[in-house]
Amino acid sequence: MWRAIHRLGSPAIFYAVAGRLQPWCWALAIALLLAGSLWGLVWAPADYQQGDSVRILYVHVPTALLAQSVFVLLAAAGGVFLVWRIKLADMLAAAIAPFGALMTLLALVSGALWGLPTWGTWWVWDARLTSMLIQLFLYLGVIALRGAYTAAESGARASALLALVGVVNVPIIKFSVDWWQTLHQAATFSLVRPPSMPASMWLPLLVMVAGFYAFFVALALTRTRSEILRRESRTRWVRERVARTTGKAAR
Amino acid sequence: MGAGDADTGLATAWAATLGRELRRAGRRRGETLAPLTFFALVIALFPLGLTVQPERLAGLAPGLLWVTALLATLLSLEALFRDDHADGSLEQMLLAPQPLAALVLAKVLAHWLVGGLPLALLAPLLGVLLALPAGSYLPLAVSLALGSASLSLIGAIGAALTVGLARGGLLLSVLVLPLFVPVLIFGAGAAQAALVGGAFGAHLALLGALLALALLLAPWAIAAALRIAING
Amino acid sequence: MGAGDADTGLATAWAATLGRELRRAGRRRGETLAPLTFFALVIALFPLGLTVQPERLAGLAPGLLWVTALLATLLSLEALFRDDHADGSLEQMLLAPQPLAALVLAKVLAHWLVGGLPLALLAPLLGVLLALPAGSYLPLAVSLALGSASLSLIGAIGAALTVGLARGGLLLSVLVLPLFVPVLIFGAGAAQAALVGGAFGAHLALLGALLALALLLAPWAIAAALRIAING
Amino acid sequence: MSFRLEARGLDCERDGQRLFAGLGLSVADGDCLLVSGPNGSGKSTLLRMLAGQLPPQAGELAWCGRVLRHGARALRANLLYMGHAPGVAASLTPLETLAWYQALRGERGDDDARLAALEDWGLGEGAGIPAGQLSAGQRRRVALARLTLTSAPLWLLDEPFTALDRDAANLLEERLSAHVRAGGAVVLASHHVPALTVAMSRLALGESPRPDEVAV
Amino acid sequence: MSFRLEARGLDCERDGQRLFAGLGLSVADGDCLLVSGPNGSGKSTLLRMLAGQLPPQAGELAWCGRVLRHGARALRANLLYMGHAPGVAASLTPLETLAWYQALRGERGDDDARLAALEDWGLGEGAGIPAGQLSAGQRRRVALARLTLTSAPLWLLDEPFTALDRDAANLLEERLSAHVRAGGAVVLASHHVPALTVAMSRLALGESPRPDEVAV
Ligand code: HEM
Ligand SMILES: Nc1ncnc2c1ncn2[C@@H]1O[C@H](COP(=O)(O)OP(=O)(O)OP(=O)(O)O)[C@@H](O)[C@H]1O
Ligand SMILES: Nc1ncnc2c1ncn2[C@@H]1O[C@H](COP(=O)(O)OP(=O)(O)OP(=O)(O)O)[C@@H](O)[C@H]1O
Ligand SMILES: [Mg+2]
Ligand SMILES: [Mg+2]
Repeated sequence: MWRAIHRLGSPAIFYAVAGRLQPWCWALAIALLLAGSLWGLVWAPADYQQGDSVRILYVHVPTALLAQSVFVLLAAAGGVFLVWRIKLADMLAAAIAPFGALMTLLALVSGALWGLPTWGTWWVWDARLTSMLIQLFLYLGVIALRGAYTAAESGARASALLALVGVVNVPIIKFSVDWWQTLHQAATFSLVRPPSMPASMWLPLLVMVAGFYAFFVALALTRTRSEILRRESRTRWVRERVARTTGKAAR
Repeated sequence: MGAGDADTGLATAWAATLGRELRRAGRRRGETLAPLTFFALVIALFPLGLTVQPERLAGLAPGLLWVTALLATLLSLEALFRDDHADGSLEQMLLAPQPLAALVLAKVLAHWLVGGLPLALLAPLLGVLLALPAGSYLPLAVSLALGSASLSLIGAIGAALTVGLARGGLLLSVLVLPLFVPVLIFGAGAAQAALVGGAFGAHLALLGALLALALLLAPWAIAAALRIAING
Repeated sequence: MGAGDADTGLATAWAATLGRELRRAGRRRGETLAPLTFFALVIALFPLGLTVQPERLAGLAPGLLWVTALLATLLSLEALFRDDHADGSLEQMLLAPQPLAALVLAKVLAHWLVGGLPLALLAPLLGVLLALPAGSYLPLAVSLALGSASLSLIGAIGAALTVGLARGGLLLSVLVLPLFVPVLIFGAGAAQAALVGGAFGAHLALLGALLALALLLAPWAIAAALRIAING
Repeated sequence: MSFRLEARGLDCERDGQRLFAGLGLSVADGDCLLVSGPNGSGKSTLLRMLAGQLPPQAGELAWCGRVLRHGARALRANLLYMGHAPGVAASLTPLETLAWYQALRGERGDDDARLAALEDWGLGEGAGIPAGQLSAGQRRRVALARLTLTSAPLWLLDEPFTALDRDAANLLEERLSAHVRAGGAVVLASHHVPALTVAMSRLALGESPRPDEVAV
Repeated sequence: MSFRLEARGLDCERDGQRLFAGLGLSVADGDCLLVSGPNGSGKSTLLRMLAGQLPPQAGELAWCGRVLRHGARALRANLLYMGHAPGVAASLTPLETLAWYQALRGERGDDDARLAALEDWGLGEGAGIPAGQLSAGQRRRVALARLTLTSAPLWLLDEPFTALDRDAANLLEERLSAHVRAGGAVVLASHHVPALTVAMSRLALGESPRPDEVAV
């Protein structure tokens, strides 16, 4: 098990494995997203109270969940990089941070768009919304800190440390609805309770969530691979690989 | 090898200095965006600290936005001359055969272009978060654009005076905050007037007059301050 | 000439570091007093920018005081490691045969003693300006004293991460302001609760818990950040 | 007491440029090593690595045979490192600066000894004024006064002759020789070849094609 | 064209300590003056005064016979001053830095000439990367490349040999000689006595009891 992890930690091996996984992930992501969109946006019923605006749910919830998961992954990768100095972890972190920021932004925007018809305002300063906004700034900080250092290695370590410190915000987002009485909806999915939505709504939602996660995995694989190529461009295995593919093309 | 003329090529030097500043700002995008992020962050802090109802927030919005924009400008001022001083470039600029006031103006212009102007453009967006009505967006942005230019000019005097000092940042605040007060009063006044549907033209005209005055006087003051501070 | 033991004299080193910081702060009194002046000045700006009636000002006072105290702390953080880094003393501290986390804690303690603590004592005075009723002075001061200690600890992480960077000041704000939010919420919450006559004990307990957590974790994070940043 | 700092297979790459690879060296009591090389060849980088400040991309350091995890305290307790910046705070007086450096090593010391050290380096008058008001060379002398006071046996000095006048440079050369003779060790990065009265090995960076075999 | 910078009766006191009093000197085309003296004797202070940066407590400067009010432009148009800090911004590339320095004198110049100057100083490869990633000596070389490009006839250099390796120091000595031979003038503060092929006068601060009479 330990050896397997270390083997995967080698960029060359990860590059090859990810290359094989990547098309499957993309295919799965596209299939799930298509199915989920059709189901959620076309076939699922409109809400009796909210009308068609409820369909924002199918974008809002997956992006909100991803925004948090990506940060946790970012912090985990940071920890691995700082402790064991596995470069691959940092390449992964560099590859996924902008995507996490984008998801956070999308969750905020979709939430705001949804807020206008349901709460009558774009924005309120409730705990969940605020902690989500903070999350966006944490992402921006992690990204900016990496770029601010001239030495790439130091920038990577600094942003890993910040991700580790900033991860405390994730539980705050998660539990904000329980700790403070707020406007925002409490969790729908739980391991111990049945969902509080009708199945015709939460089933397509589940498909959308799965689709977004598959999309994330596919994108992470692809971006990490290109990050590997960029950073390892001078190592032997990359040069050999490039020689092989260009040789093939020449033939 | 000639003892050349003193005042040739001011245009070249001016354009090169402006270009240099913009290039430096572009090179460290993270740091250039920091005033904007700071602006947005502090605006997010106020509702958390104040715990007021949304409808009352709108009434406070122009003042909060203005005070925060002022603080963001203040913070970004500290770096205006600091690096140049540390690496010796500032000394070289003082020794250039060009009017120092002109060169300094190029630096301040660059500061406003990457700081104050984007701040003014961002303000309406944050206004949304503070439940500001749409009608007051334009006056808010215009007042901030005009006002932040004055703030950059005035603030640069303070930045120049404190450039050689460690912990200059805070001393700088203390020096320039009182000078910022007139700009704040007219600027926030314009935005507030627009909010309650009043006439904001007079406030904006006053802001413009302040800017003209600052443009006339500040460059000389900055130049003089730099010549003093360099021997700190 | 012996290859000596590794962990002798931590107490000596710790006390000397604390003493050194306090002495440095005392030597430049102007700069040490600057956070207080900033605090007072910005509090004076708000009534100008906000244009609200005095009786409504009192309701805003705890929030304004807290946000401003937070900003004052933020501003003073930048200098925490900057000079030591520039003149090479920081590098020497990293090379000392002592646990870096402990030495760093001495620096943060000094920062709080000359910054956060006086701020907490000054706050009730400024509360008078904002028409705050007398009953809420004590909870305000206590919440600020507890809270600013957490702010110093958390902020020092950001200061360490940005120490080698030019224009670190603003980036620092962007990094640490999000982390300040929980402290602000509970701190301002305590002061606000006291104002409306509610129970503020729970809030203060939470602030204390935050401080304990920060005391446990922050020194390690600061030390790690410094070791990274020194190679900037 | 005898000691030995070893570096094995150090690799250093900065911004895609290989500065050195597979560099090994060993410094023990009574050794003096001069690191030389053209500008940008990696002298400062190597000294920072030896001090445990900069983690090498590959390779390891060992102190008295025990491999060190980054910057371990066993090494630091025996080390005096002086970089390009002298480490003299502008708002403190030379006496206060020296006292702090002693305390960092857990030593109390006393002001008389510190004053004597400063006088030794020609700074008797400046001992009580903030170092910000000293000239470049005077500040460097304050830092060098640590050499007189410290009990650390291994000295890593990065261009210590910067800004020194002839007298101070002579004094420094004398002190280095005396330290090595008394069983200490010195690693020195400098463009100036000091005139020492003890044997001095040389490590030239950026010139020799294979620096691997260099050892003291 | 001929020129002459004169200083008459310069007094300098810092923190109650008299560094020099009634100091007079004169530098004209074809002159080279080495300012030497122990640490803290006032070399840097004197150079800053000659550049018009630091107003003297007493005395005056004259350029080509005309007395200068502090830092007047007639002097600055003909001056290249280089202090302890090299004046190379960390976030700009050497090429950009040089272009700015040319523009400050109102000259456009072109990148080919700048690249040639950098190559001259052994920095061909580093020309396009931010200077923050260069070593101490490399940054100093960027500053020195200004000497190749500038048209200013009077150079004031404060310890220009700092951090330079042997090659660069030789090159600098060569350049200084050539400049003086071509009718320029150089004032140099340094602890290192450069090997020039032209006549060099010396001004020793802090040693001779009456430095008033020194003149070139
Ligand atoms: C800008 C405003 C908003 C933000 C930042 C936001 C944020 C979030 C976050 C972070 C989650 C994930 C919760 C978790 O991890 O368990 C979430 C879920 C959800 N949000 Fe929002 N939200 C916003 C507005 C809204 C609005 C206006 C509505 C509808 C009235 C809404 C309804 C929901 C629902 C139904 C869920 C799913 C709850 C669950 O299954 O856990 N949100 N939101
Ligand atoms: N900023 C300052 N404030 C007060 N006094 C100063 C300041 N800078 C230098 N001095 C004093 O002026 C004197 C001369 O300093 P200066 O830097 O000119 O010496 P220097 O000859 O260049 O020495 P070095 O060889 O060390 O560079 C010193 O004794 C110093 O104490
Ligand atoms: N912070 C940094 N980031 C990236 N690269 C750096 C950094 N500092 C130095 N370098 C690179 O590392 C190489 C070695 O630098 P180093 O400072 O070790 O040289 P040096 O031998 O001490 O030179 P000098 O004689 O000029 O002091 C240089 O080529 C430089 O470009
Ligand atoms: Mg070096
Ligand atoms: Mg000097």
